[in-house]
Amino acid sequence: MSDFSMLDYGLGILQALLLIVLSPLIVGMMRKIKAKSQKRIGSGIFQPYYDIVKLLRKEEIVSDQSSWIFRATPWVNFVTTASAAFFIPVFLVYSPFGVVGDILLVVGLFALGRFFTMLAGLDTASSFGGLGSSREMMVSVLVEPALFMTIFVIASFYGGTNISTIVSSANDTSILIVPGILFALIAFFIIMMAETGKIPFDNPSTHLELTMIHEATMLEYSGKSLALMEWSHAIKQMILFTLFVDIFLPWNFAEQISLIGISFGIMLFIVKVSTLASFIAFIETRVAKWRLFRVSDLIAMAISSSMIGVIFFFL
Amino acid sequence: MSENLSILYVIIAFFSLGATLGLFTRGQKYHTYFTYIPSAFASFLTIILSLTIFSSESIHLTFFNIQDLFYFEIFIDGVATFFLLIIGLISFAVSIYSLSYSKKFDDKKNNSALGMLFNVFIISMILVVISNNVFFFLVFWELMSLTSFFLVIYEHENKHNLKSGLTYLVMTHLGTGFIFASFMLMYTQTGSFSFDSFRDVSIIPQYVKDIAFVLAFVGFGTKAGMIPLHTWLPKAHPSAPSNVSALMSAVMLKIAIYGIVRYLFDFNAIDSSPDYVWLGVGIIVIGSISSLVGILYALIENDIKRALAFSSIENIGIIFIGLGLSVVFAAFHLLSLSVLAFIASMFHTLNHSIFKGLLFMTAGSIHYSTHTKNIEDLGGLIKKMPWTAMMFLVGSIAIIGLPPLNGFIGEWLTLQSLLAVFQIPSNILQVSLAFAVLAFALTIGLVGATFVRLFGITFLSKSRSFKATNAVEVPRLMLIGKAILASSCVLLGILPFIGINLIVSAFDLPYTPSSPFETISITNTDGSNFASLLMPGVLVIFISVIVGIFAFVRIIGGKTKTVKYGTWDCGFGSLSERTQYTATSLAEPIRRIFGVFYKPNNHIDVNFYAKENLYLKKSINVISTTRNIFDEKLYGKVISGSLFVLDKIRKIQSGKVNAYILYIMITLIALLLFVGFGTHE
Amino acid sequence: MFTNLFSSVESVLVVSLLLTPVVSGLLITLLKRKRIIETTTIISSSLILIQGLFLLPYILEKKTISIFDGTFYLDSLSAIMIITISLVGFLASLYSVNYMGRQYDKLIVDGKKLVRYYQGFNMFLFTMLLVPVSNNLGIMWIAIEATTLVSVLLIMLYTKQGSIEASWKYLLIATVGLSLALFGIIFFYYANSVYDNSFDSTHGMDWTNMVENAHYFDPNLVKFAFIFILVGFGTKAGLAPMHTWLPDAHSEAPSPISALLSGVLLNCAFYGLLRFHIISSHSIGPEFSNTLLIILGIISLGIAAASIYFQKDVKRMLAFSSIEHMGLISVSVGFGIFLGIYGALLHVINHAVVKSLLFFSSGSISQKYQTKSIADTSGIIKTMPVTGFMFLIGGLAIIGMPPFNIFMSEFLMLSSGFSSENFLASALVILFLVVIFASFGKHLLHMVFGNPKSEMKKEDLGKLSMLPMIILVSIIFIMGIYVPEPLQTLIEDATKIILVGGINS
Amino acid sequence: MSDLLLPTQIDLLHVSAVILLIATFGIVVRRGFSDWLHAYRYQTIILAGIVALIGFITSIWELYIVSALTLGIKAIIIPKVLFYVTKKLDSPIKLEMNPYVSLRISVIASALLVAMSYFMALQLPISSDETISVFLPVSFSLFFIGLFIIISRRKALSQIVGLLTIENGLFLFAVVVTHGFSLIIEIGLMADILVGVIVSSILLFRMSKTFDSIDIENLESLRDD
Repeated sequence: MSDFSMLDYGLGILQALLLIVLSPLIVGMMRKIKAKSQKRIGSGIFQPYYDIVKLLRKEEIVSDQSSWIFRATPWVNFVTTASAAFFIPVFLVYSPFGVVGDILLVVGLFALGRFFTMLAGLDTASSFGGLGSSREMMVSVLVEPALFMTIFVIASFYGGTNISTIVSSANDTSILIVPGILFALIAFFIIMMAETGKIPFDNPSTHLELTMIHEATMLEYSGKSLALMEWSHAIKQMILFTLFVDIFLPWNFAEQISLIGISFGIMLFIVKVSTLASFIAFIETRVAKWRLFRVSDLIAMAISSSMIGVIFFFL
Repeated sequence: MSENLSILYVIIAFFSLGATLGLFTRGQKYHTYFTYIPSAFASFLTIILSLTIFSSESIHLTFFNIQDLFYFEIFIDGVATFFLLIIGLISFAVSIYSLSYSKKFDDKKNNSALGMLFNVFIISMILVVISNNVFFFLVFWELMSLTSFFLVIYEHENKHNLKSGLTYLVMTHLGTGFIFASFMLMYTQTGSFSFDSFRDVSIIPQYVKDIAFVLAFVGFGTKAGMIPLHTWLPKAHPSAPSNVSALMSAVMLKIAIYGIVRYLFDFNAIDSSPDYVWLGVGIIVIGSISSLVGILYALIENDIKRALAFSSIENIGIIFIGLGLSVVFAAFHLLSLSVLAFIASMFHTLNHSIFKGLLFMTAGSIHYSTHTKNIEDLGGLIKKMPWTAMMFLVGSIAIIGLPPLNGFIGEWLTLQSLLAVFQIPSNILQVSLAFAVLAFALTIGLVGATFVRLFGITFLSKSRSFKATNAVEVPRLMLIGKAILASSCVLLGILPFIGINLIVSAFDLPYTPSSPFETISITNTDGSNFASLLMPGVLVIFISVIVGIFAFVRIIGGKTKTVKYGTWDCGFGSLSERTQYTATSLAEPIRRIFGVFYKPNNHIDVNFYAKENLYLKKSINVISTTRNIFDEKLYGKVISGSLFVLDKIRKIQSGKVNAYILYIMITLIALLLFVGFGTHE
Repeated sequence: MFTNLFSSVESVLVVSLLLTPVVSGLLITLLKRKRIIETTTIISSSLILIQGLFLLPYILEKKTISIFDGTFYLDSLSAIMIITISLVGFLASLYSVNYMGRQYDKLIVDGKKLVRYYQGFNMFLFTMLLVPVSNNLGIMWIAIEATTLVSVLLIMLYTKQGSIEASWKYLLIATVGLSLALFGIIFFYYANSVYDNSFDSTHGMDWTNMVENAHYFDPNLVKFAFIFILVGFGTKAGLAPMHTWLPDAHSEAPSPISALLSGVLLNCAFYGLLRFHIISSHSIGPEFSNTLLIILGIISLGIAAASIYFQKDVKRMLAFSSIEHMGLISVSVGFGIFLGIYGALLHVINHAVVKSLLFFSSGSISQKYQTKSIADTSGIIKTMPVTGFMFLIGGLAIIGMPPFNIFMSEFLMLSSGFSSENFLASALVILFLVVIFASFGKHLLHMVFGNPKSEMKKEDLGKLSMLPMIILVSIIFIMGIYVPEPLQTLIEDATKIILVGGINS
Repeated sequence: MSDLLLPTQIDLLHVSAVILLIATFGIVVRRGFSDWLHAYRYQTIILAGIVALIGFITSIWELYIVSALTLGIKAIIIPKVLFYVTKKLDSPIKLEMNPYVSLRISVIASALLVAMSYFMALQLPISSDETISVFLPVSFSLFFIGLFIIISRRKALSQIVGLLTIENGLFLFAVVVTHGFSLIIEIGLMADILVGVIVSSILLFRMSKTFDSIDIENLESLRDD
C-alpha cells in the first residue's frame, strides 16, 4: 500500500489540516443554529476561533493541588485528536496515512485523551472534577462495546478496519440501504452524540453540577490549556462527523487526483458535514437532557441495534 | 548445544547458590546481596539461554531413571524457550527490585527463608518448563506450588494470610489432580511417562485426546485463575510479599498457560476434527467470562494488590480468547487467521507478564513507603514519589491497551482476530462469537475505568491519610527493577515486531520474521488491506503534531505566565481532603449499573443533634458493601454440602464396642452373601 | 535339625534375629536399672537392624531362604517386612529412651512400668519379626495374635481411663477379627487337605505347599475362606469398616509404640492378607480378591477422609491417616498390575517412615504443649523450630506433596489404577485424597504456623529424640526422587511373587 | 477318613452336637456372672467329650491329647481365673442388669443364627464326611452366638465369655475339619487363649478400679463427635 507520491502525502496532510482548521467553525455553526432555533441571535459562527485566540493569549491559573498530569492533559488531548485526524479521508477516497493506523488506532487515541482528561479531573482535588471523571468513566465504559460492535459490523461489511479500505469499498458499493448498515448507522449516531457530549447525554453549555459530565473535568482549566481542550474537543467532534459521512454517506469522492475532483470533493464534504451538524443541532434543541442513569438505557439501545446489525449481516 | 547446556547448569547452580547463601547468611549486613545477586545473574543467564536457543536447535537430554519408569529428561524446544524468556526477564527485574524491597522485613522476620524460597521458586518454574516427563513435571509443578504457598504465608502471624494460603494450596492441588488425571489418560494409551510418547498423536484416539485436554484445561486453568476456579488468586496474591506476588502473577500464571499451549499445539496437533471447534468455543467462552468477571471485581476493589490480582484474571481471560480463536480457525483450515490469533494471545502473554510485574512491583513500592494497600488511605503520592508514579502510569497505559505502549498491540491483534470471525463458514458461530467481541469490548472499557480509579485515587489530588502524607520515594534499586520492565513496555509498544519475531521463531509459525520497522498488515483474500498498523509512523505523526501545535501556540499566544492558586471552592473556604471524591464514590455509577452482578448494599445511618428535630443532622455514615456471588453461591454451597455428608459418615466411630463388633459381623455376612450369589450364577 | 541350622550363614542370621529381642527381654527382666535397660533395648534393636541388613544380600542373591525343612521361609516379600520392622524398631527404641525418660521425670511412669515398657517393646518386636519369617500359616496367625496381646499390655501402660478403654476395645475387636482369620486359614488347610489323600498334615499348613497345590483347590471354598481371611486380617490391618479399634489404640499408646503400631503392625497384618491373596489368586484367579481389596480400600479412604476433617486430637488424626494409607495400599494391590503392586510395596516402606516421623514429632510436641488437642497447639515453628520443621515435612509428605517419598508411591499406585482401567476407583481415590489433603493441611497449617496460645520459651525437647527424626527426614527427602537399586530389585522380586506367585518362578 | 460310620456313632454325633448347642444356649439365657462361667464350663466339657469322641471314631490319637488339654486349660484353669476375677471385683452387682437385647429376644435371635449357620454350611462345598456335616454348622452357630453375645451385652465379663464361646466354636471347627493339625499349633492356640484371658482379666481389674464397675457404658469416651 505504501506506493504514494509526495503529492499524496501532501494531500493527506491537507485533509488532516482541513479537519483541524474547520472544526471550530462547525462548533460555531451549531451554536448559531441552536441560538436561532431558540429565537436568540447568538454569536457569530467564527466566535470559537476568536475564543481560542483570546484564550491562548490570556494568563493561566493552575490549581496548587495539581501535578504535571493536569498540565500535560491539554497537550495530550490535542496531540491525540490531531494525529487521529491524519487517518481520516476527507475528500479523497483514501488517506495516505491509512497504512499507519486504522479505526482501532483512532479509537485508541481518543481513549488515551479521555484517560488523561479523567485523571486531570481527579488531579485538582475538587469534588467537581471527581464527579466529572466518575460520570465520564461510566459513559466511556458503556460506549466502548457499542463502538466496537459498530466497528465489527462495518469491518465485516466493508472488509477492513483500515479506514481507507472502508471508505473506498463503501464508495464502490451501489446500495447502502442494507439493514445491517442501517442499524450500524443508528448505533454510530448515538455513539457520536455520547462522545461529543450532545444534549441527551450531556450539556456542555451549562455549568450545573447536575448536568455536566465533560465540562466538570475541564472546570479548572484556563488560558492556553482551556483553548487546547476546547479545540481538541472540537476536532474530535469533527472527526466523528467526518467518519459518519465517510462511512454512511460516501458519495462522489475524488477517485483520482485532479483539481476539479478535489475541489468538488471538498465542497461536497463541507455540505455533508454541515447538514449533519445542523441536523444534530436541531435535535439538541428538541430533546431535553436525560437523567444520568437513563443515559445507560440509551447506550444499551445503541449496543442492541449494533448487535442486530451483526445478526442481519451474518444471517 | 553443549554450551547452552553448560549455561543451563550454571543457571541452576547460581539459583541454588542464592538459596543456600540466603539460608546461611541470615542477619548479615549484605544478606540481601548474597541472596538476590545470584538470582539476578541466573535470571539474566536464562534470558541469554533462551535467546541463544532461538538461534540454535533445541536441547533434548535424558538423565538417571527409576525402575525404567521415569527418566529425568529435559527438553528445551521453542515453546519452552519462549516461556523461559518470560521467566528470565521478569525474575531479573524482580530480583534487582528485591535487593532493596526485602530489607522491609529485616527487623520483623527472618529474611533467610524469604530469599531461599524466592530462589527455589524461580528454579522450580524453570524446571517445570524444561522437564519432559510426567513424573518430574508434576514434581516440579508441585514444588512450584509449595514454594509459592510458603511465600504466600510468609507473614503467617496474620491469620488471614494462613487462610488464603490454605485456599491456594487446596485449589492448586485440586488442579494438579485434574492435570494428573489427564496425563494418566494419555499414559493409558501410550504406556510411557515421557512427553515424547504423548507427542506422536497417531496412537491416541480423538476422544481420549479431547477428554484429556478438557481435564488438563481445568487443571491448568485452576492455576491460571480462570473463572470459576479463580477463588484462590485474589486471596493469595495480596497475601504474598510484593516481589513474590509480582513473580506469581507475572510468571507463575504463564506457566499454566505454558501447560495449555503444550497440550493444544504440541500434544494435540489441532486438525480439522469438529471437536476442536467446540473445544475452541469453550475456551473462548470461559476466556470472555473470566475477563469480564475479573475486571468487574477489580473495578470496585479498594485493596490495590487485590485489584491487580483480579485484573490478572481478566488478562488470562484475554489470552484464552486468543488461544480459543486460534483453535477454532485452525479447525476450519483458516491457517493464517489461526496464526494471527495465536500470535495475539502469545503477545498478550508476554505483555501481561511485563506490565503486571511492573504494576505489582509498584504496588509493593507503595506498600513499602506507606505501609498500606488500601487506596482510600492514599492520594497525592505523585508529588511524594514521582518516579514510582511514572512507572505506575506507564503500567496503567500499557494494561488499558492505549497507544503507543505494548498493551495496545496485544489488544489490537486480539481484536483483529476477533473481527476476522466473519470468515468462519458458520453463521451460528459467527453470531455467537460476536458476543465474545461484545464482552471483550466491555472488558476494555472497564479496564480503563479501573486503572483511572487506581492511579487517580492513589497518586493524584490530596493525601487521604498521614500514611500517604509521610511517604517518601523508594530506594534506587527498586526503581531500576521497575524501570527495566517499563522500558520494555515502551520498546514493545513502539517496535512490536521484536515481540512478534520472537513468537514466530519460538513456535516456528509459517510466517517470515521481518525487520522491526515493518508494518503489521492483514490483507483480505482479494488483496485489499484489511488493517495495518505502523507504530513508528504513529510516533512520527505524534512528534510532528507536537512540534506543530507548540509552534502555533507560541506564535499566536506568545509568552504568557501561569499562576498557582487554590482549586475553585465555590467560595466555601479551602477544600479539605474529605471533600474530594473517594475510590468508592468514583466507582458508584458503574456499581449501580452492574448492580445485578455486584448486589450492592448501602447501609446508611444518620445521627441527629436532637431526636425531635430531624432536619439538623449531626453525621451520616454510609457503609456500602458488595457480595461475591462465587464465594457465596458456588463454594459456600459445595463446601457446606460435602461437610454435611462427611459429618454423617464419621459418626460411625460411635465409641460403642458392641457397635464395632456389629460392623465386623455385618461386613462378614454381607461379603458372604455377595459370594453366595456369585456362586449360584 | 541343628545340623542344618549351622549349615548356612543366613539360617544362623534368621535364628539370631529372632532370638535377640527375646534375650534382651530376659535381660531387662533380670536387671531393672533404668540406664541399663535403655541401653540393652537400643543395642538389641540396633543388632536386629544390622542382622536384617545382613540378611538382605542373601535374599537378593538366592531369592528364597528356607530353613528347618520349611518352618521358616523368607522371600523378598518377608525381607521388605523385616527391613521395615527393624528400621522403625531401631528408631523407636532411640526415641523411646528420650520420650519415656521425660515421662519418667514427670512421674507419669514409675520404674516398674518402665521395665514393663521395655519388656513389652522387645517382645513386640519379637512377635512382629516372627510373622514374616514363619512359613507355617498357623504359626503366623499365632504370632499376629501374640502381637495383639503384647501391644494391649503396652497400650494400657499409663492405666488412664482412656488407655484402658482403648486397650479393651483393641483386645476385643482384634481377637474377634483374628478368630475369623483362623476360620479362613483352616478352610484353606481343608481345601489343601481334601484334593488328594496323599497329603502330609505336617506341611499342609505351609504357605509354599498351599501355593503349589492352589490350582486344585475348590473355588467356592477358596472364596468363602478368603472372605473370612479378608475380614479377619483386615480388622487387624485397619481396613474400614473393621478399623474402629485403630484410632483409639494409636492415640492412647505411648508415642513410640504408636509409631510401631501404625508403621509396622498394620503392615504385618496386611502381609498376612497378601500371602492369602497370592494363594487365592493362584487358585481362582486374581479378579475375586482384587475386587474385594479395592472395595474395602475405597471404603477406608472415604471414612478416613470424613474423620480427618473434623478431628480434634493430633494422634487420632494420624491414626486415621494410617487407615487412609492402608486403604490406599489395598486398593492399589487390588489394581493387580505390576505398577500398582510395586507402588504399594514401596508405599508400605514410605508410609512406615513418614508415619513414624509424624508420631515421634507429635509426641515431642504434645509433651511440650501438654495437650494432644489440635486447637490448643499452634505456632510450633516458633516454639520448637527443628521439631516443627520436621513435623511440617512429615505432614506435607503424608498428604502426598512432592518432592517427598510418598508422592512417588502414590503416583505409581494411581497411574496403575488408570492403566488397569479402574477409572471409577481411581477417580474416587483422587477425590478422597484431595479431601484428605485439604483437611489434613488445614490442621497442619494451624498447628505449625501462627502464634502460640501462651508464651513459652523457644527450645526443642531432647537432642537424642532429634536423631531418629533427622534420619527419617533424610530418608524422606532421598526417596522422594530416587529409590536405591537394591531396594528397587527387592521390591521388584516381591512384586513378581505377588503377581505370578510361585516360590521361584 | 471318608470310611462309612456305624449308625450308632452317627446318632452319638448328632446327640452330642445337640447337647453342645443346648449348653451354648445356656450361656445366652443366664444373667449372673457365675452362671455364665458355669455354663461355659459345661460347654467346654462337652466340647472335650466331642473331641474325644471324634478321636475315637477317626482313631487319631492326637485328638485324645487335645481333648485332655481342653479339659485342663479351658474347663478348669480359665473358669478358675475368671471366678477369681469375679470374686475380686468390687462392684456389688454381679449380673447383667439390662442388656441391649433382652434375654427372650436374644434366645430367638440365637436360634435364627443357628438356622443361618446351617444354611451357610449347606452352601459350603464340604465333602460328605459325616463328622463334618454334623459339626460344621454347630461350630458356626457357636461362633455367631458368641458374636451375638458380645454385641448384645453390657458387661465386660459377658463379652469375655462371648469371646471364649467364639474360641470354642473355632476350636471345634478346627478339630472337625482338620482332625487335629500339628500338635504345636494346638498348644500355641491354647496358650494364646490362656494369655488372652489373663490379659483381659487384668483389664477387668483395672476397669473396676478406675470406673468401679465393669459396665462398658463407661467405655464410650473415645469417639468422634
